[in-house]
Amino acid sequence: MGIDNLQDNSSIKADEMVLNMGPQHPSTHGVLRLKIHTDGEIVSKIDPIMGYLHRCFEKHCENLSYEQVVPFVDRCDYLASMHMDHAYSLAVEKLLDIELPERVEYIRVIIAELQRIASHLVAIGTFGLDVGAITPFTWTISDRERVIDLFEALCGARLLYNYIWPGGVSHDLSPKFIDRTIEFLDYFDKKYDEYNELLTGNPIFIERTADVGIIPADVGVDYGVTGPSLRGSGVDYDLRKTDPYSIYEKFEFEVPVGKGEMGTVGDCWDRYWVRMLEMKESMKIVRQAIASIPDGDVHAAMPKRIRPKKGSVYSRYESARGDVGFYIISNGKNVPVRLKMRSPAFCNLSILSEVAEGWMISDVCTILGSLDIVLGEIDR
Amino acid sequence: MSSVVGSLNELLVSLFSDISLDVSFLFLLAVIIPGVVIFLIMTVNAIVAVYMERKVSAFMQDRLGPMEVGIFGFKGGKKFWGGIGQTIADAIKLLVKEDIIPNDADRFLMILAPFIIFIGAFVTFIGVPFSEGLIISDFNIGILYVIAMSSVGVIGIILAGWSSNNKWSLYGAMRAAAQIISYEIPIGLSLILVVIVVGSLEMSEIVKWQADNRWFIIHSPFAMLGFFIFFISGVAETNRVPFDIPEAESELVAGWMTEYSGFRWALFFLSEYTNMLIVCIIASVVFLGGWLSPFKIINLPYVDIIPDSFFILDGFYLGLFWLLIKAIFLIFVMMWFRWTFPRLRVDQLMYLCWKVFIPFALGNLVFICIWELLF
Amino acid sequence: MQPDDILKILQQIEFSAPEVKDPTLEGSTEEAVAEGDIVEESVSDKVEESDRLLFDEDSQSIMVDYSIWLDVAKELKGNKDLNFDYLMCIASYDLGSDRLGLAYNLYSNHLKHSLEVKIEFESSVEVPSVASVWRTADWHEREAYDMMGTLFSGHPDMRRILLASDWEGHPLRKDYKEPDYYRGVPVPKDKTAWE
Amino acid sequence: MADLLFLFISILVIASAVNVVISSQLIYSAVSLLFTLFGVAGLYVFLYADFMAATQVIIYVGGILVLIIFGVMLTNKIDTPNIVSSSSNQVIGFFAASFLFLIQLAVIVKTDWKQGEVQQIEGTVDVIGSMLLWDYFLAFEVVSILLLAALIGAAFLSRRNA
Repeated sequence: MGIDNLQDNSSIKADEMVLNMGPQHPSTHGVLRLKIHTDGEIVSKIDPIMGYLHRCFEKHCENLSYEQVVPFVDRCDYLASMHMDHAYSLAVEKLLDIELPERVEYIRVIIAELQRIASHLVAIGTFGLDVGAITPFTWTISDRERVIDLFEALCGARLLYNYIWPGGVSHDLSPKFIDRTIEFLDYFDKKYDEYNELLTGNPIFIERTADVGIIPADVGVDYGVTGPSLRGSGVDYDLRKTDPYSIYEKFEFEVPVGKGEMGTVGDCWDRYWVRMLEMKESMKIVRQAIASIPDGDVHAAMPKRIRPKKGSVYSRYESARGDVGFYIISNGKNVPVRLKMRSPAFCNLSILSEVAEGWMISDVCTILGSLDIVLGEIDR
Repeated sequence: MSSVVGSLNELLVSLFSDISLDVSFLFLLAVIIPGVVIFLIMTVNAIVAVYMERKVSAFMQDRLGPMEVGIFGFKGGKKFWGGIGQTIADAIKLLVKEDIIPNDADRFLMILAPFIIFIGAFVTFIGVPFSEGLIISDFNIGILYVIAMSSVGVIGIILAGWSSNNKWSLYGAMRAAAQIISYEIPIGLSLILVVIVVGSLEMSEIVKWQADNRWFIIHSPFAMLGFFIFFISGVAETNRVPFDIPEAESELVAGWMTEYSGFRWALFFLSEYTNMLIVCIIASVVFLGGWLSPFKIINLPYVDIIPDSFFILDGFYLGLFWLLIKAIFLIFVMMWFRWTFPRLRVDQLMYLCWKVFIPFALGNLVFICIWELLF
Repeated sequence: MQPDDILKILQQIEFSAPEVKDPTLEGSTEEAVAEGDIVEESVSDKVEESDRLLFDEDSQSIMVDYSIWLDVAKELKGNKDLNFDYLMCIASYDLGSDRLGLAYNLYSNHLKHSLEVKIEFESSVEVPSVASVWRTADWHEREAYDMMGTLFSGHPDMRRILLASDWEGHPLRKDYKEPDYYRGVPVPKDKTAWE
Repeated sequence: MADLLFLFISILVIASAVNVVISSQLIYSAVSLLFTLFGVAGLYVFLYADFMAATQVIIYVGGILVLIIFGVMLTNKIDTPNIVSSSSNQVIGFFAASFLFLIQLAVIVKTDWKQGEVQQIEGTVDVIGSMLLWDYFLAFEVVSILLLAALIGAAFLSRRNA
């Protein structure tokens, strides 16, 4: 982090210039600092420096009981809090080895997919902003607002929900939730086409994103890139399919992968397009789940106190940004000994310097936008 | 002399003929009054254009835009006119805002730069017509003058970016300089088309030719292509989306304006919107018939589709109206661009200019000569 | 593939791995020889050869001695039957009494199986970095060093990653004491204000 | 009135030209040059050479001066605001310059200045145009070819792989 001298002249070549992009910069998506060595407009070296949002999440967890960790998990990926809750709950449930009622699983899937839509909307909007298109951002944000309204009706919170708990969810669905969700899906189906008209097919947008920042599949895997960013490179790796958790094997959906329709496989446009297609798939899943949701008590499996056995567990979850992992070591008490979170955006960001070097400053913004990072999760 | 300075001078001389005032003093008055008027036009234009920009963007983004600050009884609510006083409030805020000059900046140049840009825009206005005879000074080098003066602003931009002592500003300045200098070439080349056909650089002559024949945009396919090249290059010349790489909010924060605040920044803002207006007026005058009414796009000597009585729509005041309508429409198109397009990258921008526009503009030049010889 | 099967495959190979240090054997690279020598010098008296690869029943994971970890890692990625091309996570943990642990979670995109590898060692020991095998390890090892203070040998760019570069101590150690001052600013310890 | 204006412009031209020479910072010299060139354009207007004035602004202000400022800003380290110019050989320079100055002064003094009638010319564009394309056509074309050659040469030299 930041204390190393801000302008390090010793390592600069004569025609090089060091730019500090961030911590306050419109397109670093939070308080990320990129130390960029440039030769004119061309970027020759990027050194991401993070930690400005570091809150000692893992240290906190070592002092809190399993239930108390949930709100902290929320705050990691603040754009997809439900996914974080869900991922953490899955890990604790795996540690406790408990079965959940059907209804809870259905609710969780519905919520998670709605959250994926909301998160991808922000990703797409800010990506548009990064390449200079302002209007898509306002559109996506206003549509995300509808999802957030749904969540507000569900649990009262708009950003940090604290809704999915180990062993269940905090409340049952409100009666009107299902109707409102269907209403939203119908609305969003139409809106989706408008996005394609505004941004996807725009020649300037394609010019800016196609063939830019190509992540080859093997390099992506080597760096641990996951989620839409990896699928954009054509790797068919989605935990909902490859290692199904919850009840995802019950639903029919595709895993969209980048095909290089506008340029090379794995370019920024592919990553963008994979996110667009994933929203479509998420809508499909939500419709299926809503059609077949059973009745039941959502609190049935909720443990009174969480006291797992001694041991450790590693659980994985496909969040909007990729592969969230929780490694929990328990010593039999109600406080974890060690809780390590594998942050997808952390790994996704690590490939930035590999991919963006040799491109222009504008492309760095594009590539960073296409990786869709959330700093709360990177710094934890 | 059919210009404002000239007629104003005559008017003043005749008014004050009984009081023995120095003639040169009157001439000075005749120069200063239009200057004040230009400044007022620039200010009003910026205020109206900003309000328009906000409402247009709000319309395109499914929102309302400013709705709270009202004047003259228009206020808030769900009415379209809500927030009509917003830009005035913003202007006042800008003027009373603290003015910051960074410690290591070059003070003198940093203060000088906004004025160079402003004066560039201001002086250009002298050659810009608003209606028949409503031009501060109708030079016989009209178009050339406008091109010349609009190229002054770039020096202010470079100085602003450099003197801020900020790397982002410097990048913005370099990009701006490269961009504006490059796009001056297609602009000049497409304006030469009309000069070749009309045989004069004078604004009033150009419009007179269009009144006698037809709007220049439908003179030939090449003229139409020339119009598009001119207009798109004009968008680039005014640093607006999709060519706003010198500001490039998501890349360079605010480009060469990053370190400016308050009054100085307001000057930049004023100049930007003034340049927009100038480009749009020039495009209307040169290609879209200037102050001619749109009912008379083609002047066919033998066929009278529209009765002559319709042509009372032309005239001094209506001419002003038509010209402003055309210019405002073009400004709207610029705003439309801004709120729908992403931004080009700097190399793509240069590619567009040097490898697309300039060859086409040069080709145009050749073909329009052939066209003139043939028809 | 189950972890114990993987262990069997590994044991077959790994038992031949110490023989690689025999310079007469063909196909052994100089690097491997050097690596093997170090292994022999430092470990041979402490760890029995058979103890270098163990199966941990509780967590269904493989315990690897740090001295052979780099070779094991290369094998895990390179072996066609294992093909662990994706390192999901490196979790460091504190075992108390100056012992640390690292848990590597691996996954194979082609063969669709996963594995957990654990290394436990004294805190003064330098664990070989696997950043050359999986690039993911680069930042994860930096994080482990930053938060837990595990030392890595052969890492390309070992700096702190999340904390300030002049921070003292490694916060995730169980015996970590918060400093009273950081750069002259008192660290708030009175928890009544926010608890 | 016109005399006052002329005086003002002349003083502006001379003062800024002096500043171009004596300013220690290159960037200030370049900025002063802006005023000099603008003032010269103004003087052209006084001579009813409006076409020349506009061309002066386009070429010198919009083109060459921008290039100079660009060059000044890029020659030294990019982020140091003070690019200082120093002068060497001041004594020799002083004598050489004064010598030249004296010669020029002598020429100015010795010339028999004649004042003609003030002519009102409507515009110079037509005259210049027809002169270029009729009377001095060969010279015009030769200059064009020379400039084209220079342009191609510059483009060739600035290519990286040349």
